[in-house]
Amino acid sequence: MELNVDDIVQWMINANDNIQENKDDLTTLDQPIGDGDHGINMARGFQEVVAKVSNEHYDTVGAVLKDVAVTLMSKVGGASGPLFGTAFLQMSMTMKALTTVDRDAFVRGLTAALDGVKQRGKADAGEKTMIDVWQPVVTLCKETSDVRADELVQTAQAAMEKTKDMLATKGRAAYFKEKSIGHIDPGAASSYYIFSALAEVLQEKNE
Amino acid sequence: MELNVDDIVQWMINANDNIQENKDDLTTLDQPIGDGDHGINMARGFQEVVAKVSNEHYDTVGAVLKDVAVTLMSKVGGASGPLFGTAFLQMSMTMKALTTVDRDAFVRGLTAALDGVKQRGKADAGEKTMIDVWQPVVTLCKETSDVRADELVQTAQAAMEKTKDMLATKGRAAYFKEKSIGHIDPGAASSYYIFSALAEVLQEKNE
Amino acid sequence: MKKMINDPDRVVQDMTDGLAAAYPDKVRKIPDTTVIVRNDAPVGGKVGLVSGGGSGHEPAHAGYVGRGMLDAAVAGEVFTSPTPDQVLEAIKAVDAGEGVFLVIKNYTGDVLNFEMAAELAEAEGISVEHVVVNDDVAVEDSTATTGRRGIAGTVFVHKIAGAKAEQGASLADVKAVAERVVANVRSMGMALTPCVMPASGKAGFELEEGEMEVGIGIHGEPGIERKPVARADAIAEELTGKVLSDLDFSGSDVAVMVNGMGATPEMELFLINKKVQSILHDKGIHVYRTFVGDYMTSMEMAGCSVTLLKLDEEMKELLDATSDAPAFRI
Amino acid sequence: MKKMINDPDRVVQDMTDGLAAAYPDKVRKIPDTTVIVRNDAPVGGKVGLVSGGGSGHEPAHAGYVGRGMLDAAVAGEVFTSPTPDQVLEAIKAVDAGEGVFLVIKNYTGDVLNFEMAAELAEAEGISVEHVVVNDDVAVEDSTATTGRRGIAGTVFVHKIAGAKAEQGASLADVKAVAERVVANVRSMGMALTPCVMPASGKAGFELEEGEMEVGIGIHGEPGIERKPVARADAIAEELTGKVLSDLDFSGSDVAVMVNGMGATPEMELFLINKKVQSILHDKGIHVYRTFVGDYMTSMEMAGCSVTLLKLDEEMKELLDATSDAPAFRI
Ligand SMILES: Nc1ncnc2c1ncn2[C@@H]1O[C@H](COP(=O)(O)OP(=O)(O)O)[C@@H](O)[C@H]1O
Ligand SMILES: Nc1ncnc2c1ncn2[C@@H]1O[C@H](COP(=O)(O)OP(=O)(O)O)[C@@H](O)[C@H]1O
Ligand SMILES: [Mg+2]
Ligand SMILES: [Mg+2]
Ligand SMILES: [Mg+2]
Ligand SMILES: [Mg+2]
Repeated sequence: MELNVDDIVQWMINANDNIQENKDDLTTLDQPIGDGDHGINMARGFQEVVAKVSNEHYDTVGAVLKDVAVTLMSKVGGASGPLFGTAFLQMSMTMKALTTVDRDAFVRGLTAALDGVKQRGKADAGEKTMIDVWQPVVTLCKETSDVRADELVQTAQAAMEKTKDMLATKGRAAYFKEKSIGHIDPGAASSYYIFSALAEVLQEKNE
Repeated sequence: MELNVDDIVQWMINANDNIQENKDDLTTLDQPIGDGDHGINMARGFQEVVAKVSNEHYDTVGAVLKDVAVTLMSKVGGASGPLFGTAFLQMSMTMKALTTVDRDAFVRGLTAALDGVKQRGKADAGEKTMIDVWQPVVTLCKETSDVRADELVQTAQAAMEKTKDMLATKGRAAYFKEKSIGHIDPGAASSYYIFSALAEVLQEKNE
Repeated sequence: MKKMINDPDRVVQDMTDGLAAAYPDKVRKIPDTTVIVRNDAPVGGKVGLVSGGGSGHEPAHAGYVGRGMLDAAVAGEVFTSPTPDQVLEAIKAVDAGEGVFLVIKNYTGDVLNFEMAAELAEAEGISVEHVVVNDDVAVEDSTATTGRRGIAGTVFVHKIAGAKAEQGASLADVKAVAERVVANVRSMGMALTPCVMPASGKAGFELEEGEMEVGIGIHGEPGIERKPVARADAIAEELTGKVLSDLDFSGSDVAVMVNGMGATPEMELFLINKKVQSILHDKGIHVYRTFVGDYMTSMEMAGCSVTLLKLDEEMKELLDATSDAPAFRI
Repeated sequence: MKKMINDPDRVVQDMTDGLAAAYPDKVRKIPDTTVIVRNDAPVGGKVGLVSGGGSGHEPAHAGYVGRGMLDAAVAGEVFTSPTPDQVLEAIKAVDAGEGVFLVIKNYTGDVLNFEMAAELAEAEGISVEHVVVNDDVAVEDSTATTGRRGIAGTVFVHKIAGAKAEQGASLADVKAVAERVVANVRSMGMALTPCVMPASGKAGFELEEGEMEVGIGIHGEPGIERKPVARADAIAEELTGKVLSDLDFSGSDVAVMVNGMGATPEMELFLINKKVQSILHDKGIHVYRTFVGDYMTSMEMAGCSVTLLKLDEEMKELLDATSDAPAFRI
C-alpha cells in the first residue's frame, strides 16, 4: 500500500461521489434517530472538499488532508462537521511532511484520527456513532499487513450494520434511548462510504 | 294605538323570541357580506334585555326603553350594538314622562330613533343597512292613522327583502362592494324581527 | 383547531388577567371589565390616551399600555369591537382633568362604539377627542365605502401620540400630532394561512395550499388578489410598492415596520425587511428607524404587513422617546 | 409548505442581512459570515459574550446582541450548529483582551463546534471560557446520554451574564454567575404543531389533529408523551409541575418566562401565564419578574414552554440592568 497526493485527492472525489449518490439515504437514516440533516450536511461538505482539493496543487499528503479537514470543519456543520474535521486534521498532522504514505504511516494516521474523534466526541466504541466504523477499520489495517479493497469494504459495511442493534448513548440519537435500537447510525453510514471510497482507490491501484 | 309599560316589555320578549329562533339565520346572512356574528350579537343582547326588563318595575315607557338601550349598547357589540342602542335611547328620551304612548308619541319616538341611527351610522336610506327597514316603517306609521299589525309586518318584510338588491356602502358589507348585491342585510333582517315582534303586540291588543 | 385555551367564552377575560398578572408593576385590570390601565392612571397633568378594539391582534392593544404610550386599552371579544360601557370605563379611569384622547382603528364597529363612549363621557363632563387610523392602502378609499382599514400603522399613532401626551401636551396638541401620523402612515399586508376563531374552532377563511392573499385585512377581510405564494423578495416588493405609490415618500425620512401576522417566524420577517430596506435605499428614502416583529397580529394567521411612516422632526423625537410598554420598549 | 423565503440555501444569510439592516445603529454583520456583533465591539475593558447555535429559534440568538447582553451571536444553518470557523470569527471580533465567554445550548453539535472554536481561539492567544445550558427537564439527565437540552432558559443566561460582563466583571466572575443561572433555571415545553424545514419544505415531525406533544425539544426532538390537546390550564399545570418537581423553588423569588414556540398567538401565552402565576402564588413562590413572548422559538411550531429561574440578589440586579438588545429591551 502506498498512497500519494493524487490518490488522496481521488479518495475524496470517490467519497464525494458516494455521498452525493446516497445523500437522501443518509438523511433518511438521520430522521428516526436524529434531525434529518446528515445527508445534506455531508453532501455540502464533501462537495466543497472536492471543489477545494481538485483545484489546488499539493506537495504533501498532509497538506491535502489539512485542506480536507478545514473544509469539512467549516462546511459540514452539525456534530459530524467537527468530528470528521478533527479526524482528518489529526490524520494530516501525522503526515505533514510525507509525499507518499505507506501502510505504517497510514495506520498511524488512522489511529490519530480515531483518537481525535473519541476525544472530541467524548465517546468510545459501542455508543452507536461513526466510531463504530472507524475503530474496526483501524483494527483491520493494524492487523493486516496489506489491506485488500474487498476486506476494507466488508469490514466497514459489517461495522456499519452492527450499529443497527446498538443503543445510542452519544449525539442526538441518545435522546431516543431504546427507540434508537433498530436504526443504522447515519455517521456510521457516511463513514462506510468514506472507507469504501478508499477501497476503490486501492482497487484501482492494484489493477 | 296605545302602548303601556307592559306592552313594551312584551314587545321585547317577542323580539327576543324571534331573534333566538332566527339566530343562526341572522349569522348566516352576516357570513357572505360581514363577519358572521350578527345572530350571535343580537341573541346575546336581547337575551340580556329580557333578563333585565322582565325583572324590574317601571313607571314610564321611557324608563323601560332606556334600560333596553343601555343593555343593547353594552351587550350586543359590533356595529349593531351602538346602533340599536342609539335607536332605543333616542326613542326613550321622547317618552321620558309617559306611562302610555299614543300613536303620535310613538311616531315621534320612532322618528327620533331613526334619526339617531342615521346620525350615529353616518348613513342614510338606500345604503343596505337596518335604516332601510326603519325608514319605511316610520313612514308607514306617520302616514297611517292607526297602523294594523299585518301592514306593519308586510312593510318591514318587504323593506328587508329590498335590501337584497342594494349595494352596501356602509358597514362591513361595504368592503364587499358589488359582491354585496344579492344578499339580504343582516341588520335589516333583525330589524324586521323587532318590528314583527311589535306587530304581535298590536295584534294581541286588538283581539 | 389547536389552541391553548380554556372556556372559549372566557378567552378575553383570561387573556387580560394573564397580561395583568405578567406586568403587575406596570398595569392593572379594572375589575369586571376587559380594560388594562397603567398602574399610575390617572396621571396628573396629562392627557389620557385610550385605544382598543376587538381581541386577536395581540400585543395590540394592551401590550402598548405603559409610560410614554397608552394609558388604557379596551379589549373587545375576538374581532369584535368593545362596547361603549367598557370604553367609558377606560376613559373615566385615565381622565386626570386634562381630557382623554382615543385612537380608533377604522372599522365601523370600533368607530361607532368609541364615538358613543365619547359622547357618554362628554355627558359626564370629560373632554374627549379622537383620531381614526386608516393606514391600509389595500382597500381603496372612496365616498362609497367607510374608507380604509386601520392596521399596523396604528402602533405608530399610539407611540407618537403617547409620547406627546407624556410630555404634558394639551388635548388639542396630542390630537394634532396624532392626525399628522395618520396623514403620513401607510401599510399593506398579506397572508399565507388563515386564523382560527376560538369560539367556533374554525378558520375565518380558506387559502389553498400554495396560495397567498395580498392586501388582506387583519380579520381576514378580502384583499386585492389571491395568487401563488411568491418569493420573499417579490412579496416585499409588492407590499412596499403599493405603499410607496400611495404617498410621496421621496427624499423623506421614514420609520419602517415589518409586522408579523402572528404565526410567521421572525426569520421570514427579517427576509422581508432585507428587501424592504434595499428598495427604500434604491429610491433614496432614508430609513430613520425600523421595527421588525409581531405588532398587530391576527392570531395564528401567517403573513406580514409593511408600514411606512413619513417623519418630521417632532415625530422623530416622539418616536425615540422612552416607552416602557411591554410590547414597545424604547 | 408556505414560507416567505427566497433561495432556501440562503435563508440564514438573508435573515442575518435583514436583521443587520433593521438595527444598523446597534449591530453589524461580519462580512462573509453569519455573525452579528455589537457595533462597538470589541468593547474595551469588557469580557466579550458570544452565543449562537442553529437558526430557526429567532429572536435567539441575534436578537439578544446589544449593550448589556451578547456581544455577538453566531447563526448556523437552520437547526444546525454553526461551524468552528464562524464561531472563531465571533470570538475574535469581540475580544478586547479581557477574554471571551461562550454560552452554549447543550446539543452535541453546538458543544463540539463551540469547543473546537474555543481551542482554535486559545491557540491564537485568546482566553475563552464557556457554560453549557441544560435547562430542559423533559428529557432526563443520565450518564448514558449527553444530558438535558438547552432551551428558553438560555435567554436568562444571556441576560444575566451579559449584565455582569457589562459591569466590567472578569471572565471568571462572568462564568461564575452564568453557572449559577444554569444551576437554578429549569424549563419545559410542549407543541401543538410541527415546524417546517425551509430546505425540504416538509414538517420536521407529525402531530395528529387534536394531539399535542409534551416535553418536546425546540427542534421537534421527542418529548415525554403525546396526548389529546388539553385546556390551557392543564397545560400550564403540567409544564409548571414538572419544573417545580425538579428543583426546590419553595419560598424563593423567581423569574418566569412563558415562551412561545413561534406560531402561537400571544393571547394563548397570556392564558398560560395566568395559570402559571396562580400556581406559583398558591405555592408561596414569589414572582420577581415575568416575561411573556417569543424568546426561543422553533420557527412556525405552535406551543409554549415555561421557565423558572430561582433568583439571588445579584441575579435580580443583573436581570433588571439595562439592555438594549432588540429582542430584550430592559
Ligand atoms: N459524541 C459523538 N461522538 C462521535 N460521533 C458522534 C457524536 N455525536 C454525534 N456523532 C455522529 O454524528 C452523526 C450525526 O451527524 P449530523 O446529523 O451531521 O449532526 P447533528 O446530529 O448535529 O445533526 C451521528 O450519526 C454520529 O455518528
Ligand atoms: N354605518 C351604519 N349605519 C347603519 N347601520 C349599519 C352601519 N354599519 C353597519 N350597520 C348595520 O349593522 C349590521 C351588522 O351588525 P353586526 O354584524 O352585529 O356588526 P359588525 O359588522 O360589527 O360585525 C349591518 O347588517 C347593518 O345593518
Ligand atoms: Mg443530524
Ligand atoms: Mg357582523
Ligand atoms: Mg363583528
Ligand atoms: Mg443537525
